[in-house]
Amino acid sequence: MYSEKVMDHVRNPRNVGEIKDPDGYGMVGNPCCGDVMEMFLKIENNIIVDIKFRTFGCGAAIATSSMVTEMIKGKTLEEALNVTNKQVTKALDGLPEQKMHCSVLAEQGIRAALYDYYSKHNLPVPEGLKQSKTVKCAD
Amino acid sequence: MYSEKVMDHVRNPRNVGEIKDPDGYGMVGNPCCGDVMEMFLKIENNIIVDIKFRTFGCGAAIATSSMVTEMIKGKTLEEALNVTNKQVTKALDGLPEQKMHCSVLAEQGIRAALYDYYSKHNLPVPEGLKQSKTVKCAD
Amino acid sequence: MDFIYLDNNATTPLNPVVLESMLPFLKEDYGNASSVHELGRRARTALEKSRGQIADLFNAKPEEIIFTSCGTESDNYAILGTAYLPENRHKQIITSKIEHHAVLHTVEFLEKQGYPAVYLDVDENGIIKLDQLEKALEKETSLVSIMYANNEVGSLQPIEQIAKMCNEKGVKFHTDAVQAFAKHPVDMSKIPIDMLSLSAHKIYGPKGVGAMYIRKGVKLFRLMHGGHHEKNKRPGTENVAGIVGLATAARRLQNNHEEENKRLSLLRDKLQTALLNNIPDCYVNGMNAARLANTLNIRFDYVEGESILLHLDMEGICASSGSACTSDTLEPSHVLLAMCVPKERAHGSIRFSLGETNTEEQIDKVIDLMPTLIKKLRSMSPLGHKSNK
Amino acid sequence: MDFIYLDNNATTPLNPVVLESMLPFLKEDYGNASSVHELGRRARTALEKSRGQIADLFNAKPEEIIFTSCGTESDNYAILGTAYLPENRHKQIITSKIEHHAVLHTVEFLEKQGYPAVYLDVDENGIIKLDQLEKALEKETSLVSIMYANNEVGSLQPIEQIAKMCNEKGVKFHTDAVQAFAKHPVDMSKIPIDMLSLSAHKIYGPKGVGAMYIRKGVKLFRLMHGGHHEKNKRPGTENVAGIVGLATAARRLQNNHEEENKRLSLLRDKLQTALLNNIPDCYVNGMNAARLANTLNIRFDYVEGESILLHLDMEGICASSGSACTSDTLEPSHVLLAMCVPKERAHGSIRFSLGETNTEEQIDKVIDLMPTLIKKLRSMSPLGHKSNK
Ligand SMILES: Cc1ncc(COP(=O)(O)O)c(C=O)c1O
Ligand SMILES: Cc1ncc(COP(=O)(O)O)c(C=O)c1O
Repeated sequence: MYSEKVMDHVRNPRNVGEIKDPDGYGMVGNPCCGDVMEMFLKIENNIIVDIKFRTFGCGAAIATSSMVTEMIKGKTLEEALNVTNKQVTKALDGLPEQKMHCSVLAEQGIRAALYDYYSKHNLPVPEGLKQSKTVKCAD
Repeated sequence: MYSEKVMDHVRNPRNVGEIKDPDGYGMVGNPCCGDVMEMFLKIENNIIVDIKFRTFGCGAAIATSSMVTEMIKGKTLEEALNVTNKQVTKALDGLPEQKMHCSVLAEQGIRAALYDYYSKHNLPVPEGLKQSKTVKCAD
Repeated sequence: MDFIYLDNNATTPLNPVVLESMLPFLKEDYGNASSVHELGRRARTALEKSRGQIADLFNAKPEEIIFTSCGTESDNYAILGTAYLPENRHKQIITSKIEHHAVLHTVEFLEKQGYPAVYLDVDENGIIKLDQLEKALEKETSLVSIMYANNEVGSLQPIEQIAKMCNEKGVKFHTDAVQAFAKHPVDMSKIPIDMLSLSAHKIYGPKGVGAMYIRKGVKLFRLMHGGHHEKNKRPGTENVAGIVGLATAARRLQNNHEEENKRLSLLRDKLQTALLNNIPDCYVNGMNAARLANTLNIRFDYVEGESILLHLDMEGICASSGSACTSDTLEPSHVLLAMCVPKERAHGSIRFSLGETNTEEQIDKVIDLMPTLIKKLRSMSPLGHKSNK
Repeated sequence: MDFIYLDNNATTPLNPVVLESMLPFLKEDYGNASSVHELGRRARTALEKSRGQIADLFNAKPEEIIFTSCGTESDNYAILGTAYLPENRHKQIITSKIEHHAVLHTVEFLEKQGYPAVYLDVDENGIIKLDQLEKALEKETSLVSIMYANNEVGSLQPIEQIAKMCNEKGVKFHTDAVQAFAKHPVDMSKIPIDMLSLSAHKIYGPKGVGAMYIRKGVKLFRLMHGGHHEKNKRPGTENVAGIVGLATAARRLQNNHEEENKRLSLLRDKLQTALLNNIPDCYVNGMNAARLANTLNIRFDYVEGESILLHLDMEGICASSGSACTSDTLEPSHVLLAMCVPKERAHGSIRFSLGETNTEEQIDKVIDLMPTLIKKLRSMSPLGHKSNK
């Protein structure tokens, strides 16, 4: 079902944890769907110098979160904004069809954290960036 | 599918062949149905002293014909008339359901040959005995 | 790697004795059971012997057993075959909310075709509510289909009572006994079940073969058309090796079911107690139900099921998650939701289903491992602890 | 006893190499292909590899192959699945008079449900008449189902032409290729077949597993409901061992089909010539048809087929009769009747169907035996000779 790369990230997720006083923070997903992701960014001189994530989610959620943090660590904010879920999936050697929605979450998490950074620092928010929200479970 | 007894009669059919100038002769069945049987009787003092059959038919047809000749050889005509297809089937340790119709042919063959005997010798034909006929194939 | 296989409700290892019984029919006795020659007769003999053996286990007649390709086909045939009878067109069908998809999706399909359908609720232990059934039966009904034992939580339904309620109303009763067959023997001379589905691969038999009990006199509209196989009820060249394997597996298990159920429930209870004691915020789904001896469905707050599974997998431990993780939906298990487990908790549920290959050492290893594993995953989770942003 | 097995169109021996390929999945790799753990992934990998292998043989895409439980199920799914689509309700279906019952009875069933059905005639060689098809296609038609090769006489139908005729009219075309698969390769990129049925046990694979080719974009109404297996088209836990066996068997045979077809047709022709030369009043059914290399259907006047079979059986020779001898009717083979063989002669027909286990010595033994056997049976027969009463 999962590629070797995915399983490697599930086994050893990179950059897992939290950053105290992050410069950017985002939380996306919905616990009812079994998918919540938190993204913590440390930003210096327009560069993502540190990044951490936490996730409540399946193997695909863990692997895409982990992979996306690897892909944008050390990158400029603009570069980070250009990372798509497709690129993340490709870097993982693909995901099963029914797990493709998980890869969207990683992209959304990054964008939510960047939105947080731009708006907290009173910077102009790039077009298309919106504040993302986790939905509460309403059973 | 077939019992050991049936297979034994198929392998070694008893009383197969014909009797020249038989005292009673019957032919029943229908070649279109893959089932034709001839029965030859030699009768002395109301007793079936010899009996032969020929058959164009399946394993069940062969076995029931063979078995019925064994059962009535040496019997009186009244005894022979009382032999039913059920008894023949039972003596063969049963037949597959879809082959039960074949056992009817053996009984009919005997009865046709007996009818022939009674009528040829101007004897009163026992009740229920009718002349049986083979049907020609009309495709 | 030596696996610790705790996913026996998904499928079981083929027992070596069962395989042994199949091999002649995968080797020298390869005939088609419809052929008249010796090789055909050998196949036929084996087929009918197997049928008799299964019938005996139910105290039923051989002609009441037909062989199918799996539990799903049996379920479909029972339900569609009853509903499509001209006299049953558009009559109500009753089932439960916790059926396997083979039943649930079939009834949902019929509902779309215009058949009124009732999906009975279950209580928090996964047992259907008989008073609801009673009430639903007031409307003219062609079929009630209630599973014998649930595959996810193991809850055993009050089949005898259901059967009798249906029988009194003259309503046909089908039970999907795929998980219970040979583990909970059924005497058909005592319980008025009309149809029962079973599958070989849940009882240490091969995949791709199932069977149905169809009580004498119960009519079914054909699902498939073709040769005159299986009393004219199921066409297709019979899977002789598979059927022999099914019969061997069924006899083996049923003959030994009391002992094995006892052994399994001891192991299962040991696992259950240890996990409940050693891991905070963890709960057994269907804790107080009469349950299959081998099944433990347990939920761990703040973590997601599949991620637990994958981490167990890295240790060679095979289990399954309560959620339908291979389906296209994001919905958690319909069974757990019907038991009123909140959605986010349903997502954190794991099913351990034990089987004859499991040993106490294996269970001890799982007991050892789980607390650390859950702790690790919880530390990765945004839920359940306040993060200091 | 060493058998001389000449009933390969009924079913084939499981090839040892095929069995070998199945064994891992009957032993240590027993996982359910839907499970996320390692054992599940191994099953999934094997399953998808098999799918790809079968697809390759057709020059098709893996997602165009689904696995079923047998040829009969594939036939039913193709026909019912097409006919039941809302847009196809009560549209005409075209098939032939010589189809296997899995097709014929399915179409007859639909006819009873109000679907106009056309059963194309065949000539005396068992080949359908294309001008009749042309004409039938003038009426609005949802599906044409014509078999690739006939199982009783071996006649090969002009599939490519049929496919193109249907395609031009926008009518779906299904072919039952159970007897031809892997013996007569089909390139789906060249021939517009929409659906194709196949079965493992006719190509030295296991019983109880089949497959279907369904061209991308071709829709089918579901035959069964349940889990999301097989691209949501066929529910039920996959028979992994069986599917692996099917793929192995198919590859083996197709890779070697030219050589093996040649070998078989030499043997078959030797048998045919010898019987025709040595036995009076005997005729080959479908003598001048393009035929499967392995099939000889031959009739002997004045004797009944089953009695020949039973006598062959006593010598360890396994063959089959043209007539549907296990059915409840007295009707001889519908195929021979469609070929205008007179009824009583149809009853005297025997099918020898050769296979990879047959040797020239075996054929010689049959050639030796048959004349005496037929003579014996003819001497017992009331037909064909004047008796002196
Ligand atoms: C031409 C043809 N179609 C369909 C079938 C049915 O296949 P199965 O026995 O796998 O259901 C057979 C053989 O039985 C066949 O020869
Ligand atoms: C309760 C229940 N019913 C039906 C099925 C379907 O059985 P099969 O996989 O043999 O089609 C299963 C298992 O998959 C099951 O657990």
